[in-house]
Order: sequence, then C-alpha cells, then structure tokens
Amino acid sequence: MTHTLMPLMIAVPLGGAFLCALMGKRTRALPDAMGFLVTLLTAAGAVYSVSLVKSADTLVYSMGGWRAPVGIVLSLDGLTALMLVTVNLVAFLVAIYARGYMERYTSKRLFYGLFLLMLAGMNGVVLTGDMFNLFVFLEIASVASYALVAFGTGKQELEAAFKYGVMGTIASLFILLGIILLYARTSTLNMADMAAALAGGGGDVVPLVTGLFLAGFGLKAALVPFHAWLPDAHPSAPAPISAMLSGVLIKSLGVYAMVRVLYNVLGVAEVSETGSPFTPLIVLGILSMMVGVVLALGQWDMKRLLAYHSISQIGYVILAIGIGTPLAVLAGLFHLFNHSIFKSLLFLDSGSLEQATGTRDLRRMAGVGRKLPVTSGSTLIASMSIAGIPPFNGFWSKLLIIVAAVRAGHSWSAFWAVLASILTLASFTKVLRYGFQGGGAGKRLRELAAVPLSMKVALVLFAVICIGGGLLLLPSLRDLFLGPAADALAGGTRQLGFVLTGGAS
Amino acid sequence: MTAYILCLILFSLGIYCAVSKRNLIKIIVGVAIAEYAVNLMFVLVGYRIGGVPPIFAAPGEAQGAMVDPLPHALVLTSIVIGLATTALLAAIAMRIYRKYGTYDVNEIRELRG
Amino acid sequence: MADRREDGMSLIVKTVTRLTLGLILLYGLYIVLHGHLTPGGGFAGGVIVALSLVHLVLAFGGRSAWKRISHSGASVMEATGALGFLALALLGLTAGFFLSNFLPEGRAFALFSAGSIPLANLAICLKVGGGLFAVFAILTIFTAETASPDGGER
Amino acid sequence: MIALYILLSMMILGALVAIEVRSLISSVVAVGAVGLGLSLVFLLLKAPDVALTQLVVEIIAVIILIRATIRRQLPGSPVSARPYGVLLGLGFAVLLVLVSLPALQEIPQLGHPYMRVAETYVENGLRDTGATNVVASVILDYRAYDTLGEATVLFTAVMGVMAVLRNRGLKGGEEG
Repeated sequence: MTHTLMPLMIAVPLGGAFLCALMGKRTRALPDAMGFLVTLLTAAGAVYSVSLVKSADTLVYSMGGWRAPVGIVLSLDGLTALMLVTVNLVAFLVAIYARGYMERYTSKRLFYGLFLLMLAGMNGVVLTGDMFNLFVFLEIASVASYALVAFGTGKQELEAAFKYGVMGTIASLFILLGIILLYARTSTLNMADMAAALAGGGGDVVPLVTGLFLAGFGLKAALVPFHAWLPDAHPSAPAPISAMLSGVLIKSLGVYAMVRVLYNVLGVAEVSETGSPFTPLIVLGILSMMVGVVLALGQWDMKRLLAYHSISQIGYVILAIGIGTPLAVLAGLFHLFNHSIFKSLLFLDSGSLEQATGTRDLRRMAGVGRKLPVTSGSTLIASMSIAGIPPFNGFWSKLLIIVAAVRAGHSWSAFWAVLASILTLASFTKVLRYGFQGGGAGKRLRELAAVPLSMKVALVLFAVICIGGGLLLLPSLRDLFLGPAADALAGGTRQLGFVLTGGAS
Repeated sequence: MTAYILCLILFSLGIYCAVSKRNLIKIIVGVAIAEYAVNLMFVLVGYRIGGVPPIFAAPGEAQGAMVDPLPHALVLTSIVIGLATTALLAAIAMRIYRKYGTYDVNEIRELRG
Repeated sequence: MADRREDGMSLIVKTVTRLTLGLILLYGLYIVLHGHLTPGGGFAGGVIVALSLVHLVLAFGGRSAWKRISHSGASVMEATGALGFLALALLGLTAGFFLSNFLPEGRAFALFSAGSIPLANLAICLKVGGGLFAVFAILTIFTAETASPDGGER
Repeated sequence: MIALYILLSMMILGALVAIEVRSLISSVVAVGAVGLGLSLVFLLLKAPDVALTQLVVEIIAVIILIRATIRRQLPGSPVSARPYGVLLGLGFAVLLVLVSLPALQEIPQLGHPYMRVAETYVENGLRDTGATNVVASVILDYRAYDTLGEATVLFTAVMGVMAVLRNRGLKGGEEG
C-alpha cells in the first residue's frame, strides 16, 4: 500500500522554506503566513497518517519508482506515525507562539526558513527506510539547529552554537562511520535488506557498529556521557527553538533513530514478554536520569534548569525502552510523547516570562503570578505534569514506567525512577515558589510587558494537551496511537520486511 | 587491511585535534580532517583491484569490470555536507572573534563573565 | 582614483583575471552540461562557477566589485535553483512517483539524453553556485565592515 | 597499491603538521594539502567524479577558512593544549583502532567489494536512465532523494551563515 502523503510531508516544508528565502524580503507578512500554513498542513498530514496506519498497518513509498534495495523507500508504520504526530503537533503550536515572540528578533524570513528546514529534516529522518538517507536528513535538521541556536548573535549564543556544532558534527561522523561498516558488510543501504542480511549473525561488525551508533545517536539525544552541549545550547537559543530542540529534535534525531536502528535493523535488542533487557540502554537511561536531575537542583537560571531536566526525562524514555517488555516499551513511547508536550510548554513559558520580566533568573522573577495569569497557569500545569502529579499526563507515563520496571523484575531501576521523580518534584516546587508566589526577595518589578495573544493561544493549547494526555491510555485510543508504535518495535528485524515485499509495482 | 587502518588513524587524528585544541580554527581544521578520513573510508570500501572508473565505454571499446559506483555517489553527498558544516562553523567562529577578539577557547570562557 | 587602485590586487592580476574569468566559467558550465556523460555534474560544476565569481571579487577587491554582483542576487539565484530542483521532483509525480525521471531516456552518449538528469544538473549548478558565492560575499561584507582602511580592528 | 599507501602516509603527515603547527595560516594550508592528497587518492581508486568534486570543494573550503584567519592580529595558537583533551584524544585513537581490528578483518578485503545492490546499477544503469556516467545515474535517478536532501543541507548552511553574520540580531540590539 502506498500513499503520496509521505513524500509531501517532506516536500511541503522544503517548498515553504525555499519560498520563504526567495520572497521573504519583499513581502513582510509571508514568513509568518508560510510558517503557520506549512506547519498546519504537516500537522494535519501527521494526524491523517495515524488513520492510514490503522487501516493499512504499514505503508511504503519508493522514491522515483525504484523498488526497495535499488532505490530509496519511505516506510510508515506505527512508530513513524507516533513520531510524525509528536514532531508536527509541537511544531505547529511553536509556530503560533513564534509569531509573537520573534518580533524582538530581526529578519523573520531567515528564522522561518531555518525552522521549516529543521522540520523537513526531522520528518525526513522519521519517515526514511534507508540508512544513508537517515544520515543526510539528520544532517539537515542538525545544521538548521546549529544556526538557530546562534540566531540571537549574542555572546553566549555564538559560543554555545559553536560547541553544539562541533559535537554534533563529530556525532554525525560516528554515525556515518557505522553506516560505512554496515555497507561494507551487507553491501546494501536499505534498512529491511540490511536487517535480512544481518539476520544470520553480524559477526564482529555488529558490536562495533552498535558502539558507534550508541555514541553518535547518544550525543544527538544528549544522554549523559555526551550531554555537555545541551545545558549551553538550549538556554541560549530563542524560546521557540529551545522548545523545538528539547521537545522534538533530541527525540526524533536521537531516541527514535537509535531505537529504530537497534531494534529493527541490527537486531541487537528485542522486545519479548520474558523481558530481555538491553543493558547499555538501561545503564545510559539511569545515568542520564540521575545526573540530569541532580545537576538541575542547583540551577537558578530557569532555562538551564529546564535543559538539565530534559536530559533526565530522556533518561526515563531510554530506560523504559531498554527494559524490553511490551508494557515498558509502550510506557517509554508514551513518556516520549508527554515529555515533548510539557517540556515545550515549560520552555515557551520561560520565553514569555523572560520577555515580560526581562530576566531568566528565578530569584529576580518574584511575584509574577498575579500579573501574568496565562503564563503562570500554564507553568503550574506543566510543572505538575513533569513532576508526575496525578491527573496530568506526566503522572500516567511515569507510573506506567515504574510499574513496567517492577513487573519486569528490574526493581533497582524502578527505585532510581522514583527517586528521580521526587527530585524533579523538589526542583519544580522551587520554580513555582520563587517564580510565582514571590517567595524570593525580588524588588518591585517595573510595569510588566503584556504577553502577545498568539503566545497565549499556544500556551493554552499546550496546557490542554497536558491535562488531556492521560486519555491516550484508554483502550480505544491506545490501540489507535500508542499500540501500533510499541508493536513496531516488537516486530524486531522482521518489522521492516514489508518494504521488500510491498512497494511500487 | 592496512589502508583501512591508516584511514582510521587519520580519523582519530582529526577527532584528537577537534577535541584537544583550544583554538577555534584548529577545531574546525580537526573536524575537516576527520571528514576527509570518513569520505576516504567510504571510497576504499568500494574499490576493486584492476577496476575501471564507473563510466560506460563507447560502444566500440572494451568494457572492464567497474569499481563500485554506489560509494562514489554517497561520498559526493558527504563531501558537500562537510563543506556546509565547515562554512557554518567558520562563520560562527568569525562572529565569535568579532565579539571576544580572540579565537582561544579559554580566553573566551574567562571573558564570558 | 587612488582608492580604486589600492583596492583589490595588483594590475597584473586584474588583467589576467579579465582573460581567465571567461574560461573558468565556460569550463564550469561544460562540467555541468556533460554531467551525465563524463565525470563531474551539478555539484562540481556549480562550485567551479562559484569559484569564477569568487576569483573576480578577490582580484578586483570587495568594495569596487560590489556594484556588479550583490549577495542578494546570489541568494535569489540559489533559491530559484532549489525551487527548480523541487519542481522537477514534483513533476516526477506525473510519471508515477516523487522524483521519478519523467522525460524519455534518449540515445546513449548524446548530449540531450538521460531524461531529466541534465535539467537536475542545471538546477543544482544554479543552487550550488549561487549559494557558495552568497556565503563568500557575506564573509567579505563581514570582514570589510570590521577591517577599517588602516587594517586595524574597528 | 604502493602509491596508495605512500599517499595515505603523506596525508597523515600533513594532518599532523596541520594539527601541531603554531600559526593558523599554515595550519589551514596544511589542511589544503591533505585535501589535495585525498583528491589524488580518489583518482588512484578510480573515482574521477569524487576526485573532481573533492578538489574544487576543498579549494572553496580553504578560501573560507583563510578568510576567517587573515587580516587579524592572531597570536600563534598556544602550544599547551587542554590536558584533559589530549588524554581523551589519544585514548580514543588507540581504542578505536584496537576495537575495530576484528571488524575490519570481517568486511571484504581492499579490492574485492561485494557490490550486491550496485550490480543492478552497473548492469541496467544505461538502459534505465540513459546516462553513461553510472555515478550520475545513481545520484540523479536511482537515489535522487539523497541529492535533494544534500542540496537542502547546503541551502540550510547558506541560510545559517546569513542568519549568523547578519549585522544586528535583536531589534535595537548593538551592532556587530
């Protein structure tokens, strides 16, 4: 089964970015309109792809009409649909927010051009079924994010962007070296063909390639030993870009790519009822979870605090997927979706707070609660849900992870998960107490700048999803959205087999 | 086999330079060397002893066994990706130089304040 | 007059540039148009075209050569090249799939053969040439602004 | 084959010079030399397309890097590198070569590629696409999607350079 929606998910943002670059200077309003329209189209396309997956279970699209091992194919299964919805939903809401926030910056044309190129890169990574193509679109999204981190051209931004750029390029070289070794061993680049060729035991090449991929994708996902770039890059980027970076970029480039390669191509890790844990992922998960939250406790700059929390929450997702039982994988993917929602909301809140009060330091931000109802309300909701307080979405996914860990017999990792959750709660009560209730010794703030309407709309929409996130666990919704994603990973190396059989006539 | 080893040595030299040097331009130079090594590895994998460049000979002439064309196509892409990242990193480094007046990482950290 | 002569390189370089510029540009276009027959193609040809323009700016100095080639012109060229390639890809939809080669293959070894490949090469040449020259032009503006005439930092 | 090993060791020497030399300009020129050596190695390995592209791309990379280092009062880069970095770098070099020895034994020896999928490009490349240059037919027809992605990477980098080097970041922010 094939559908022209898949290439359009990449061609539309590309076309938008090229038009933005071409006509942006003359018509002032084009960048905003283009940003809003393109992300709306891709978000609608992503939701439609979920229903496509429900009806046809797996779709394949061969580029240029060439069948699987010869040409490049795009493959759409449960996991891809989940990632498409996460990426494009967050991008749409962030584009609404950026309309108001980016007034302070010059040349919106370049901002929306790079924003749409990053979106096209992420859609390309999530949809592709070809290893080298994964590297090319990973590079598009990364180069766009290096430039966007340095968009404010301030001192900190430039230095953080340079550091992020160098580490990101080195990570891409590791990934490319891994792809070269895989090509030398299997003489093909298509993921399904490679999985079939490696099925007979990868010999000595697979362990080395697994190590290279863990290092490369680990750096893109900011897992602990490779996280050094994230606490500098995310705070210095403009707020909508920090939301995109923390919300979706490290997930689609890092977590999704690593998990897809390890489970569906190399087959070093698999999902089975008896629970066959993939220890490197568990170790990386626990390390990131603990180091991230401990470092976050001492932070006073709100965005830096949020950046460290991103590292620890990604640790949750990697730990859950590493445990390897179907329930744990489902919980991990659910937490991935939830985290991208509430973390983007938190970063957007910090952006509107910074715009209103002119500072990011919690101590000098005292007593803002009463004056900015929408911002403080949404920050309250998001903080509750990241700390895992019931009815919010964070609670459900963290609970599911801990239950899955206990049921799979990993009581130690469950203990670490609970401990990290408590520390997260502690650090976010600090945010709420200092930031909003005026607990700090902050002096009287001058008249606060009003928060533009477009930013408020985005914050409210994100908050609504935070509240309603728990509904995704209802059986009817679960089999539509999260179930197929977990089954895609459970499929192991046979999962992409449909690419070879299906495809163009 | 030794060609692969030499290539990996060049790659680790590039990574060593990018990781340990304090000057921004030296870091970019290190990344460029690492990129050269990875591109070289790709073409090495596709080489065939006594092979012929992947261009079809004119109808009359003999057509020898061709070298693997796929790595050539992919290396073309990764060479230009390397150029793209080098250009962006150089632009950022120049802007940093204008702000801090130096390319040295430690001085930048001290001036950050 | 003094400022113009001091700008750019010596007179000898300028006269040589006037002679070689056309040749380099011609060679770049040859590489692009024969991309599907001989080694080279959109990328190599595009970079050579960009190099010929860079050669011009280097020889005649950033400021004086400026009036003729502005970097916004180069970025418009790049954007049209990119849109051209994307249009070729979308046209492929008419012949079945995204990016498929919708034109007839033609006779082997002929200049106008291999369907849409020569057109794609041209689009890439426009894009790569325009893009790289825009990068070089922006770098020149950036350094020209900082380096005041006596060469010291402003 | 001997020429390949000689060129490779020359490139490694050039890389060492580029890394350890004090002045920036000679470091950039040494990288240019390594790139030129790489282009020659590609010619030796029967890859004319790649050699041509590597040569011209490397020229423009050196021009950009020299533009970044020239006309600046640049003290030579200090000799003492970051100690932590030196250890990390050397340790990584040894670890990578040792760990990859078994894997390198397993992939086909130099000169005997598998070419399982590439065989179709060579056999019916001319018939399917009409291009006599097989690499061109792979880039622009069989795997044209890669080239679309790659052209976008360059487009992104150019927009990135424009964004980074524009004269004022924030409205009313300080110039430069």
